Amino acid sequence: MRVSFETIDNILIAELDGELDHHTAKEVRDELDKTIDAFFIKHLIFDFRKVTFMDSSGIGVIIGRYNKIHDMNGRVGVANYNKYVDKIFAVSDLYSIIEKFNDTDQAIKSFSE
Amino acid sequence: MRVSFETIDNILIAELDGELDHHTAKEVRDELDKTIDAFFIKHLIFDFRKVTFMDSSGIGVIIGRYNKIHDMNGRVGVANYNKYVDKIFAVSDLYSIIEKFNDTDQAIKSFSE
Amino acid sequence: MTFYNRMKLEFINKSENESFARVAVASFVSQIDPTIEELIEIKTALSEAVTNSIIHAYDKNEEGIIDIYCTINDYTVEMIIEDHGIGIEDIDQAREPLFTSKPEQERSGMGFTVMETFVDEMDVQSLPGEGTKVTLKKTLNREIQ
Amino acid sequence: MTFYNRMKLEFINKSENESFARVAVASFVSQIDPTIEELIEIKTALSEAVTNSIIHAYDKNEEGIIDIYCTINDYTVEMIIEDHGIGIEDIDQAREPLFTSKPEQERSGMGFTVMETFVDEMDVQSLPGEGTKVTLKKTLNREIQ
Ligand SMILES: Nc1ncnc2c1ncn2[C@@H]1O[C@H](COP(=O)(O)OP(=O)(O)O)[C@@H](O)[C@H]1O
Ligand SMILES: Nc1ncnc2c1ncn2[C@@H]1O[C@H](COP(=O)(O)OP(=O)(O)O)[C@@H](O)[C@H]1O
Repeated sequence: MRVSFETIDNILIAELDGELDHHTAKEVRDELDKTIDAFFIKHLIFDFRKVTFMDSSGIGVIIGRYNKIHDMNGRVGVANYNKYVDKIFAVSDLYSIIEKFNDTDQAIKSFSE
Repeated sequence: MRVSFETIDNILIAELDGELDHHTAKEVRDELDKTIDAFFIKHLIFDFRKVTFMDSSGIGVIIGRYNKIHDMNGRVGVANYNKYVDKIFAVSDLYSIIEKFNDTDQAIKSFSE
Repeated sequence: MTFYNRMKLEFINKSENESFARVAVASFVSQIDPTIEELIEIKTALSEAVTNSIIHAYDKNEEGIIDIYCTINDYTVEMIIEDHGIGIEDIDQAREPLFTSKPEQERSGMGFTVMETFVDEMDVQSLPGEGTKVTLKKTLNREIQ
Repeated sequence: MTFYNRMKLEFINKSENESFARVAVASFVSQIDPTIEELIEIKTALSEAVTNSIIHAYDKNEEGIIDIYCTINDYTVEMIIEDHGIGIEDIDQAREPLFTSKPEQERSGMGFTVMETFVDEMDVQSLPGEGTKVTLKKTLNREIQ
């Protein structure tokens, strides 16, 4: 799994590419934490457009980053995911802490207000 | 594996599509024999452009059809195959009885002379 | 006509094998022409069970074996994922959403819940010190095909 | 750092499993990043051995088991394809190009020759009435990667 980053003001957009499972979660986590710490960012958006597979290991990755961002009073959003990922988010009650968006533009707009 | 056919005069062009192994060989064989018997054709060209995999089961299919066509004084050609298929053709000494062509046009031209 | 096929996959507890197991089972199941939807659901549920055996069953530096038995009977797929590791003390607790014994590894505790969401039947058998056996069953919807 | 992994695949003698075996082994081997070329060569050699066990080892209506043991050691892949069928009386004769005991099924007799063409080492062990074990070994070219 590859992660590419983009920052817009104090928002970090992380585009995940490939399969997100327990094996790939470790490298994704490391990449994310390194980048969150290196830039002065407040909010985080996960872009799932290129994610071809995800199991519950992805939930751990998102909640772990949420805890970090939330400590700094930031918000975390997810965008562009398919219905299987949505199902996993929903049963995990993720939407009680993470914000859902159709696309990254919408997320950026909301986080820029 | 799917087989589609085209006839030009007395030449039958069989385009194979997919993986040619022992499992798929049976249906390919049946399709070919049915079509050879149904049309008044003399020569046969195998178009390998869409073949994604072949093992030595493919050799049996080609030689079996060669025997049929040869009995009727026809010629058999192969075209558009990759280097792995070429290697299998070469070690099987297939080129002593089957004619190789870069593409089907070349084969048609040769068989139309 | 009834289609029948079965296979068994045995591999060691390396996390690289999570994606290998998914590909192998998906390829096997594709013999009965599942929809893309059904295939993703099967792969996701399988991935949870295999990951559990890799993470929870064995000590970090211990080599452990994981078995997958996959049977196709007509349009029903049965997958048994088995390990010979530490086992589960309290299965009811383990199956609860959000329960995890490894929060420090960022496990979400959603594995069993996701399995239940994506297949028709799930059965968990486990004995402490003996190992764990998860049975997942899903019948493909023939109407859709 | 040495990479090590191993798996075993066990399945019944149905011809549908030829493509399944290729996909499973290819997915496993892709852990060490073979070139597309090396992957096709491995799949082709494997396909020949598996097909032989499906066609030659068991009676038409007999259910028989085929095992594939696959080990990755650094950049070397070893595949053992084993059946418990009729075995081979004369291995030297069987390995000769164009020799086949099933010409009526349009077998070309090129299976063993193709295996030898596509891997580095091939070993055939067989006992009549006991079964056949084919070992295929290929070391990936690290320079190219
Ligand atoms: N194969 C197993 N061996 C031992 N314990 C297991 C196994 N599978 C699950 N468990 C236990 O059940 C708990 C819940 O599992 P699960 O719902 O998949 O969540 P997670 O894997 O995220 O912890 C695990 O935290 C673990 O304690
Ligand atoms: N697993 C096996 N069990 C029994 N006989 C075998 C097996 N593999 C190969 N043989 C014998 O060796 C012969 C040559 O095999 P091969 O070169 O693969 O050609 P083919 O499969 O086209 O006949 C076969 O025709 C068969 O008699």
